[in-house]
Amino acid sequence: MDAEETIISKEDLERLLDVDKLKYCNECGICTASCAIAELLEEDYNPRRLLEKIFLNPNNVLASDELWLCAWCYSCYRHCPQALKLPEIFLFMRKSATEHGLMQPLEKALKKIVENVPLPLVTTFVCFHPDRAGLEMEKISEKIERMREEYLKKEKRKRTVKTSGEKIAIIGSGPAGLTVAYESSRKGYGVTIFEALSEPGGMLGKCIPKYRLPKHVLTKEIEFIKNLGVEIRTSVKVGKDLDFKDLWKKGYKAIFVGTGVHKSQKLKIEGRDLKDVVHALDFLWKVNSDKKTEVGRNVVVIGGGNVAIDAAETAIRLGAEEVTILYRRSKEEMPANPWEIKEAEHEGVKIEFLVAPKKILEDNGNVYAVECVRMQLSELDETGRRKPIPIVGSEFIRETDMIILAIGEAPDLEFLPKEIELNENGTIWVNPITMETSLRGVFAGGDVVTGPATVIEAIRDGKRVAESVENYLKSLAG
Amino acid sequence: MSEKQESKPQNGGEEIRIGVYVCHCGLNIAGSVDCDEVAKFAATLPNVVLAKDNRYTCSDQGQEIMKSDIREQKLNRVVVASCSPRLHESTFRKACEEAGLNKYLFEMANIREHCSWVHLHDREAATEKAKDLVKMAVAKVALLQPAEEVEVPINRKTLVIGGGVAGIQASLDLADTGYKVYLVEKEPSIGGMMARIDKTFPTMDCSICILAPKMSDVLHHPNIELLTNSEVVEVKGYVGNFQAKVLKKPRYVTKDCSACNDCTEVCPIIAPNEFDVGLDIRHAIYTPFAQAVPSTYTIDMNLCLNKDNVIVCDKCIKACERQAINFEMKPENVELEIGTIIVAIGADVFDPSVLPNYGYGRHTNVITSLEFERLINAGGPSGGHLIRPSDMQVPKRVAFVQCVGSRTDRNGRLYCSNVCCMNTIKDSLLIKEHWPETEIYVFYVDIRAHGKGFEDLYKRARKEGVKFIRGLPAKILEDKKTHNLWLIGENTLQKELYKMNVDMAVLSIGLEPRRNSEIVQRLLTLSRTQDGFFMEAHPKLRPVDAATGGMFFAGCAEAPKDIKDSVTQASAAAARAGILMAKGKVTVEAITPISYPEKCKACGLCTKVCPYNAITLDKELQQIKIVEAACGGCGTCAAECPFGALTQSHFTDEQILAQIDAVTEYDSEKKIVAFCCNWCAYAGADFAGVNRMQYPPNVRIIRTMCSGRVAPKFVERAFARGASVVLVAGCHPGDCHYINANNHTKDRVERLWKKMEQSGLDKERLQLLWASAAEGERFASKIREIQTIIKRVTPEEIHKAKRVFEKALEGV
Amino acid sequence: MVQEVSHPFSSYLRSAMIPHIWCSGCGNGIVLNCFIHALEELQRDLDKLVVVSGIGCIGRTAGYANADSFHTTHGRAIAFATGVKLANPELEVVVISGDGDLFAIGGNHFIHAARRNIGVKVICANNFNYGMTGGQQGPTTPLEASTTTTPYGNIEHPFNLVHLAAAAGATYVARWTTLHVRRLTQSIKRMLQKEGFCFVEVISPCPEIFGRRNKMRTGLEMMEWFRRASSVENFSDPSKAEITSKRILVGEFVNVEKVSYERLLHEKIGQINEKKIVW
Amino acid sequence: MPERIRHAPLGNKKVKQPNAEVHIITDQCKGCGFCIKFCPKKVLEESQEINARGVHPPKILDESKCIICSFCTAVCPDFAIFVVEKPCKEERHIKHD
Repeated sequence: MDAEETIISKEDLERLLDVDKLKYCNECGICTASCAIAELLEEDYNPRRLLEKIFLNPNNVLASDELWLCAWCYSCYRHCPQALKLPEIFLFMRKSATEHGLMQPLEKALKKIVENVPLPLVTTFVCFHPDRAGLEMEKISEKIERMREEYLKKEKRKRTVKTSGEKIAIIGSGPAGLTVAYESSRKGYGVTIFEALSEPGGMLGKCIPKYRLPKHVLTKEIEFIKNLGVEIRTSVKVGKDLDFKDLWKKGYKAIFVGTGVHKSQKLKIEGRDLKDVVHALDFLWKVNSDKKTEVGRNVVVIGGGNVAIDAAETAIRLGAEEVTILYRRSKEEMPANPWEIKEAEHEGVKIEFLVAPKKILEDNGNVYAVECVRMQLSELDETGRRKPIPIVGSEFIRETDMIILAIGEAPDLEFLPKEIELNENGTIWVNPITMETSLRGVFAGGDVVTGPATVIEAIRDGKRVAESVENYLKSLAG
Repeated sequence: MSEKQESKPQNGGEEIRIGVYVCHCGLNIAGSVDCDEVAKFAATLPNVVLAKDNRYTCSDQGQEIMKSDIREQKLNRVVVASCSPRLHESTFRKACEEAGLNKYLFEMANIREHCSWVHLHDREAATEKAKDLVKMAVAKVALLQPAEEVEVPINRKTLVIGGGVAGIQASLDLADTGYKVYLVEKEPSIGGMMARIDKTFPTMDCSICILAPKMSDVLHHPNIELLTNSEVVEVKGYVGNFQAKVLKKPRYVTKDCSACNDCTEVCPIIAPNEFDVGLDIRHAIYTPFAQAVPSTYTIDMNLCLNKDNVIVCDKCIKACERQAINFEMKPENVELEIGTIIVAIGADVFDPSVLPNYGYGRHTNVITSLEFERLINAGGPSGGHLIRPSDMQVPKRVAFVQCVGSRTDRNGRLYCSNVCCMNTIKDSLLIKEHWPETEIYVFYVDIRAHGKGFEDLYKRARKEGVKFIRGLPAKILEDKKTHNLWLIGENTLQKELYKMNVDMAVLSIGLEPRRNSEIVQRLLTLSRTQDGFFMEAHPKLRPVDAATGGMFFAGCAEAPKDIKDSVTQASAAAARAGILMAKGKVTVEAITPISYPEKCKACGLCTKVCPYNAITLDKELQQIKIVEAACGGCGTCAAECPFGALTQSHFTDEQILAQIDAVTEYDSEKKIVAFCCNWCAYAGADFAGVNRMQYPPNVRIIRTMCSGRVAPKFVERAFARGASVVLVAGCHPGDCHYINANNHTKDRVERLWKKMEQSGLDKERLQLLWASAAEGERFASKIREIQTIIKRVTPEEIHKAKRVFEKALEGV
Repeated sequence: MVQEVSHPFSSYLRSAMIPHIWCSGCGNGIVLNCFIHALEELQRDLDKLVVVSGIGCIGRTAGYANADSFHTTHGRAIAFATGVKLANPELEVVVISGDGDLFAIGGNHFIHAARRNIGVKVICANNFNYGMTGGQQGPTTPLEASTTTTPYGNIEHPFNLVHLAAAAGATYVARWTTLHVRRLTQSIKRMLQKEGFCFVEVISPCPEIFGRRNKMRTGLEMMEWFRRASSVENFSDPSKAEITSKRILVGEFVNVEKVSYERLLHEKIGQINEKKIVW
Repeated sequence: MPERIRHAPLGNKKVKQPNAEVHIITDQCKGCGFCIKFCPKKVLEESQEINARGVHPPKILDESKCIICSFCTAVCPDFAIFVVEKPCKEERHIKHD
């Protein structure tokens, strides 16, 4: 487009830059280095460069497909020394582009996603979010399917896959596992996914609410992977039904562990075992598996991560009259993505900061209230966040009839052989470059390595693993 | 307004002849104020016999014009409308004196910081405001009285707080000049941060080798009294006449100690040595480092077993041949009489364990630059062998990460810490010197090599093969088995992601204000800038003076700086303190209270509010007595007196009321009458000007020394004259430059609020603001915020307030 | 299990007499311990040492120390010691006795020995009452303290022993509690190296007899009181060193040099024998 | 010095640490508890056993913590406890707690 033509006014831009402190950017590159998309699409996407372009001439950026490649994981914001909210700057630009009908760049971006990002359908829904710029998702998903067909046809023509015959076992069918399967099977390896649940998809199916990811989208994606020749064996729990030794014996040359985080952490307060106190993951799972789920009228969600937000929004959609999130630190420290918080607040979820539960009060086994205490923030701790300390004497009682606990999830790794080393927080330690665990031939990725994170980060891990597995198998072959 | 009003003879029949000078200040003022018009307007004001505008009133030429006008035109009052009186009042006062006019017959109108600079884009409004400011000054100056200043003798002794290189240099300079110096250091030894560093940049001198002789000079200088293990706990008095209390904590080892180390060898208690940042150990009886001054050992009572007066373990006592160990030592309170104070408390280093991505504290081989200094130092825990903590091996690949805790808005500091770039370059060369094969990577955002010889050193490092990579790592990951590290980031010049494998990573940590600077600030009633360092009186013209008279800054207390700058500043501070003391006396500004005994009812209220106990009540004579030398000049007594029996010289009720009347003469319903204390709020408004923070032009500032001077009747008068909003602004509670005088401000404003509420007035129309000298933005945004209040104040409201407060219109 | 290694002080004690008869929590054992410790550090020859004691619990010290010793009649320890010292000034004569023995019935002997500056070293274990005879009020019982003879609280002003000793002319005066074992040992050492009359007061717990009447049932509780109340100040004014429940001032009070009585006496005898002095 | 210490001391330093042997003459003890209470390193604790004199003598809780200050020896009224230093075979690496 014409560079002279001004679409974004100087005032708009200044407001944007000032609000988000763009003037403080030193171009240290930390945003790019922590961005999953910048790794998946290194040639095409670099948030730092994009930001710089906006700074220099925002109008030029509107015509760029780069604008549509941010996956909303907020990893850049979390790492940025100036706490710049890049995704929100990009959203502002996307909206401007949509308003002016500049859709050509989006087409280009989708093409790049289809060609380079595994699970393009799912990621477009839960990560790239063209809907937030006011676009219709159904049309876009049709477009993606068409593009993928074309692309595969073209690719088939280009190269003939040489089947090496080696087999890879994948434990867990979440986004990380599906990515490894997708990539490895395209490289010509035999892939089997072992899934403990009856449905494949991991967190995608289990916990991401349907209003974020419609079921048919996930089904399509999984069908597609199956069509690539991947075998998915559901209801098989490694550690119970078979173990690592069996896998080696069956001829699998490499194993990928992508079991995610499913163990809800326990809240150490009185009353946590009451029947109206549920864990967020269980709650979301129940809702997602179409079981009839009753919610209270006045629901309290405890926690501050994305899961807490999802649970709160789901509760509202199920008809709860009042949903309040209690978080023990302030908005600054909240691990949920700022945009998700904004959306939840928009949907009517109330968030109370600097409040921690002390005791759940019951009446005949029914929850009727939670005793809370107000917190204040003291100095920074090792997580870089300010530590909350209770304010003595600030206890108060908040009435509620249902409590959803979302205070963090941890992996359940009892099935692993002893040789695999873990980190202090219970996740699997891997070589950050090769994603190999301390046991040769065993790789890991996704939440089971990083702790609770986003879909795109799991996919990034999966892609890294697929490459490492290939290198590893080649080295085995000599 | 255009008609010349008739001059009325005042002040005992003397004819008032005012000269007004409107300064262009180049384009600084003239750029947004029509100075010519202001001068023309000034000429129409009562008693003004002459009004001129000129380019630079403060220039020699400008001053000469003023002087000859005073002589030839027989001016007996002068107004200069230019910059802040905090900058040039003394210049013009001196010019007046030289022309034979008493300097207290001069007044300034601040049309630069408070007008042209903050209303850059509204020439018309800025000009109107400038006129008002001149009118206020003219109204005040007509009522000014000549005054003589009291001279007070000065103590020719200096207290230097902090025994780092800055404190050492300042002490030596003053002591060599011939003044007595008390050097107070809270650690057992002087030396500070410089004693811990291995080499200094850019010359690569051995740090302790050049510092140790200075430390020893301090110890042996006949004019220096060294107080280590000591802390200043109280400072009273005023410039030239401070009284300080120093708490000298016991060492439990007497001066007989010969530093033979026999005691340390037998001491069974070990703990990490703070001097070596915990990389080495020390005993409960110890000396922090070999060259410590004084060399006398110290027993750390937090560690020693002999608590509560009971000697449990007597190993050191038995080992000490010279019987220098004395557990009966008690803390001592030392009282000092001093004339000047030099603050050289230095800086702290940033603690990077709050940055989870860098894994400091979790990954063994991630160390800070300070830890590196101790590792590479021959006197350090590894004897100068650069080893990595995990396996004691010499690392082959070392990464330096710059800007850790600096230039960040999150978990760190916004400013550049000034020394880290060069420090890293120096460190990289030190490695290259001993282990030339080592691969060194420096991850940076900008290399700031601005000083003399710095660029050469940078080039040398590049020549030696140190690799500089632009782009900071987003995270540092550790290999569990080898404890090697991966640095993951973007090379922002190549626009490529890197994954660098190294043996050790050094985090180049920034400098922070001392964690106890708040205490020091309160103790000495200083100001701090937003970054937390102490604020100088003027960044260009008085860079080492504190705003409080008789106090000076040296070294990192004022801002992060390297050794050379610290030493330079220390010598400057010593010179400034020396100048003050050489005069032998200080003049106390003639702003002390004036009493009218005939009105005094001997109620004693003034004695209660005086922060200096300078007013006493003689119950028998039913009279008050004012001790002028003890008076700090806040004027809170004058504000408190319900009978008008007290007023403050140079800030009399009449003068302030005249200013209020001048502001409210017309368009009062659109204006804000603001009372600002000289030290914080007025200076904060100046700061807003210097930084060109724009705010609406309808505020008129009346300067008082302290917000405690603002009597309720001033506020009432402003409302009675139809002012829309009144703002009272002072220092933050606890930061008052007159101990606690601003507590009374709060009480008075609260009383007024109550009265307004009871009378059905909108109490929001009286605003109270606490703003420090550094909080220009706070001041500016307050003025912006007040606009919404003004919008909702109806003419009826204004009228109602006029009625409620009409009593205040009576003459005084 | 480890009995083959013997206690380092066992050679200073008469093994047949040990264990001693003092109660659990009594401070007398600590006084003896510190005394022996000082002897050991000074490497003193036990054959040149005479321990003299009077009547009272602490009087048994004379029997426990493996040196030549006298267990004398009530109050007369200093009188016997004077005799020994004058007869053979080469001997180190140490009186270890109680507050009742030394300052009630023996008060006169004490002040005159101090006045004369006879080279006898006196260690007084002060337990504030007559412990052996059942806990009667004595010359050091603090005001308001409860004893068997003052069940409603003592109304007699007690002696301030360090003030008394200093006023009477002792060349070395110190006071410690049994908690201050290190400083006590050092004080005894210093005393043993001095020439004239020296006095060390040791505040000693008597939990069974004195403590239990004054809300301190065990030795530990009394030691805790010492820890709480004591403050160390060397060379402070002994006249201000009264003991109260709130404050026990400890430290060295006097350390001066003065020629001893026995030296002057023997010089005088020598001069007479050499006929330098004639009537 | 105001920095917070985050690194353990380097392991290259060896420090002579006392190697104590605490001897308790059990039957001589009268159970006053002074040694247990006043031990600065809390090496001792009261035992459950009853000795010949009918009291609970002290027993060793953690001999390695003993630094041989010998305060127990000095404060024992009954000459029932003493400490000797074992010949030190090797210098121990320092540990930072």
